[in-house]
Amino acid sequence: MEARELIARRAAKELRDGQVVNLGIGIPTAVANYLPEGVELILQSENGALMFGPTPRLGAQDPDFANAGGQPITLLPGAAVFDLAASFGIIRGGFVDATILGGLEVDQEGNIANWARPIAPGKYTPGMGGAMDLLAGARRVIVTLQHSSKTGSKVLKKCTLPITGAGVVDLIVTEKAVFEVSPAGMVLIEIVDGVTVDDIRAITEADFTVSDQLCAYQV
Amino acid sequence: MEARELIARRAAKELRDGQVVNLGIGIPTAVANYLPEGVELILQSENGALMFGPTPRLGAQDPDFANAGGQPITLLPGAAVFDLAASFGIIRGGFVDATILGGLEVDQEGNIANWARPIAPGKYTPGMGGAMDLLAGARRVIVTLQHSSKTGSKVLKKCTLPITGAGVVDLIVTEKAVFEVSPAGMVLIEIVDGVTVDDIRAITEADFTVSDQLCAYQV
Amino acid sequence: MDLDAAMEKIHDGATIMLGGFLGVGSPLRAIDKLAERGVKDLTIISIVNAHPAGNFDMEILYRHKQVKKLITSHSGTCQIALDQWAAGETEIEYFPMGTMVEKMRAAGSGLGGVLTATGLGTLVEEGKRKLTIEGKEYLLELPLKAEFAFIKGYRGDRFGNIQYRGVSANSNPVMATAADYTVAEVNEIVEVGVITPECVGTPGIFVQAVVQGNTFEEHQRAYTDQWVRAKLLK
Amino acid sequence: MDLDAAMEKIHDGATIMLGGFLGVGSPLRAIDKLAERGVKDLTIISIVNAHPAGNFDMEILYRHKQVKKLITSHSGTCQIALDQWAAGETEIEYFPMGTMVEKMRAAGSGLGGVLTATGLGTLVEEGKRKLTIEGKEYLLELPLKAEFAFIKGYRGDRFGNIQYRGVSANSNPVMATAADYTVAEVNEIVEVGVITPECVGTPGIFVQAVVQGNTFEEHQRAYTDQWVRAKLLK
Repeated sequence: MEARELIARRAAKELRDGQVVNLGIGIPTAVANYLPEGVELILQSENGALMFGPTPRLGAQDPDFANAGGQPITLLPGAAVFDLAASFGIIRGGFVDATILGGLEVDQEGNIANWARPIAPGKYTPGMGGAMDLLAGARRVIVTLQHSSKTGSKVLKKCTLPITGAGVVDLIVTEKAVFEVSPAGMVLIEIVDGVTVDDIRAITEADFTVSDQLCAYQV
Repeated sequence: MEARELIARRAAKELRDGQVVNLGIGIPTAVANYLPEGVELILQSENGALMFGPTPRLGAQDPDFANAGGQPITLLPGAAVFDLAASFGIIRGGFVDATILGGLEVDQEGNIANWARPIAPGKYTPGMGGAMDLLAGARRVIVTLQHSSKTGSKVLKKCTLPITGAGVVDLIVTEKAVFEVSPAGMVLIEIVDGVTVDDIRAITEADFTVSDQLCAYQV
Repeated sequence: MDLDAAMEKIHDGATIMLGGFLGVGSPLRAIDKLAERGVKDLTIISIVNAHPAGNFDMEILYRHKQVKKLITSHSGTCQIALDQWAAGETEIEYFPMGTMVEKMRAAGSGLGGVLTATGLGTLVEEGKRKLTIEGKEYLLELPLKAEFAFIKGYRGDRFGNIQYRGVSANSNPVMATAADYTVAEVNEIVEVGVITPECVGTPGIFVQAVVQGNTFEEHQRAYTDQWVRAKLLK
Repeated sequence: MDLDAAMEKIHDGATIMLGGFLGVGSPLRAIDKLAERGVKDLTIISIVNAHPAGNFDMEILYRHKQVKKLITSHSGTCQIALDQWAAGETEIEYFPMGTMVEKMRAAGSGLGGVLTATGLGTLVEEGKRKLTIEGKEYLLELPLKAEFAFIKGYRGDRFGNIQYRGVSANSNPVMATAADYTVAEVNEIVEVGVITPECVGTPGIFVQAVVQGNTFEEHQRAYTDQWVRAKLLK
């Protein structure tokens, strides 16, 4: 299975029926495709909707219905739409049960960096969008990212890029492992089949402890 | 003419066609009955509407349409309704061109007292409602009140009751006179027929100067 | 959910937001049920007090001596509330109306506070931090939240989506966001999907229970009766 | 009013809010007219940047080199904007999306600022006052206003009342409140009274000019074309 699909499938297991969830762009968006049987989410989209449905087929699209990625979308029965002030009231006010976000880097202090790639001194792209608000407001923060980039581990002692949120990450899901993060530190709770704890240590810059209940990656 | 009607008629002359106006309870409400020919206001009501119309007749009332006094009301074509957050956004944000409020006391520094009659030490009634927000946000504040109470002048050097707004009053309309108020002080600009400046001085505790353009009370 | 079930959590000493504005958009059935249940020592957060003609909406809570404290912008429309207060039986805390709304909005939308010029130079300043921004003074107003909110909508669905009608939304939407447990009383409970997305005034995620209140016909009758009694309709 | 007349006040160096979210709910006709008029050195306030598939909405303002500064939460969807920025031809100032919305709301609703935890511990803190409320830290965020706002609605009337449709309200209502002069582009101009009071998303007192934008049919075609071109529809 491709890494991105694996991560999305694993992250999907974190979600419970009826939860209000905001999914970031990229891998997180794919999480919706792998929800366990009986789990229906209330998807919140920061551009102003609750209860998004699937992408419409050509002919069923509506010019005034799109998601936070600018893609045409449908609404499910029971949906609500609102302006951005209301949308971020929901996000900041603690009404989003969980958010799943991608990350450029994540660290053992629960910091996440995903808004700022430097393109020149003091110049960063693409910007934080709604991510900083989600990190400040969502009750549970799940970060999905590939374990390593070409240059090394993305799971660090300390993020090197400008961070998006400080000490906010609850769970890290990579294609190799799952870590819980708390003020006490990072704990390895799952590893994929055929990989050892030592293997994880070898590819992870961050310090972590290993859970008593360490088990196989749940997909 | 009765004092209250005189005051309402005079205050009505301050309003211009198309202005957004919030009228307080009492004399100010009556102002709407005396608007000059060709002046149509956009009445704002703090409970959440723009463009109130007249009181309905029995049979035409609607349980979900009332004004800020709890009285049944109609809406004119072009009306908008909204919640209190939006309503006070309009008020605080400077979108109300003028407010006309009643007063228990008013003073030469532009202070107005109209929210707090003491009923026991530290206990005041009836409360400020939306008046403090209106005084902070409206572009022009017109106070309508009878010149004197049983115990003396209501136009004072300094309010004795807890004030509702500090230095906010632009115009004072009583049944005897009209005063402009600015940081430079209070200026008498109109007096009713048969009353002299000395008469006004005799019944007014506040200090005031007399306008070069002092003229007859406009009704 | 039925109203009795929705009420089970309400306890003596609870802090309760009541939606509505002088009785309009008020959860009349829920208020009567609060009176029937007889919970005591309530802190009531209501933007104003009962309808001035009396014998309506929250007045019954004073008659039953259930109110320990009222947090409001205006108390003067309910004589029995003033009598109990003058007698020292209850407390009243005032906030300017717009300030009170922003305080509830701050609580519901995760803001630590807002800066407003409303109340500057008045008793409202007491005990509050003042900040100067670009030469202008403001009061720092902090969030106001509650354990419970009873709100009133026109229609509601199983998800808790609420539609409002006319000028009766008033304090209801903001209160729904600022309470831990929000009960919405509606004139009609409809199937999910009947309320179009644009007409949802309060999304269901803010509402823990939707209960049947007066039907729309009963609702019309209640207000007509009140207004006729108060000589507000000719 | 026609769009040319509504545009007359726009000058070089103007600060302009553009409603919409990645092109959805964006004032397409007004943007094209801005390009046609060729006003320069604009400060554009937009919640995000142009639609990622390009050749749509505000991208044309970069093509015509009219933008001096972009104030936004996200710039990454528009390569030409990034190229000009990398080359030092333009500036970008970032705010978190929710913070940016609250800053505009504060400007429009007369608040001196709001306290938010968003951005704590990040670069967003730079130059901002921090306040501690009951042991929790917050950033003080100040109002953000503009001289002009171009918003997009579904229907509008002569009074300036605007109705929104679907998920296209987004930044439009708050921008309408935060600018000195707001121009609303709509798919259809209707008689006063056609938009029912409950369906007014932006009351007319916030809007200085209502202009005819794309008809609803043209509007449908524009988005269908864009989405098909971007391979977002199958």
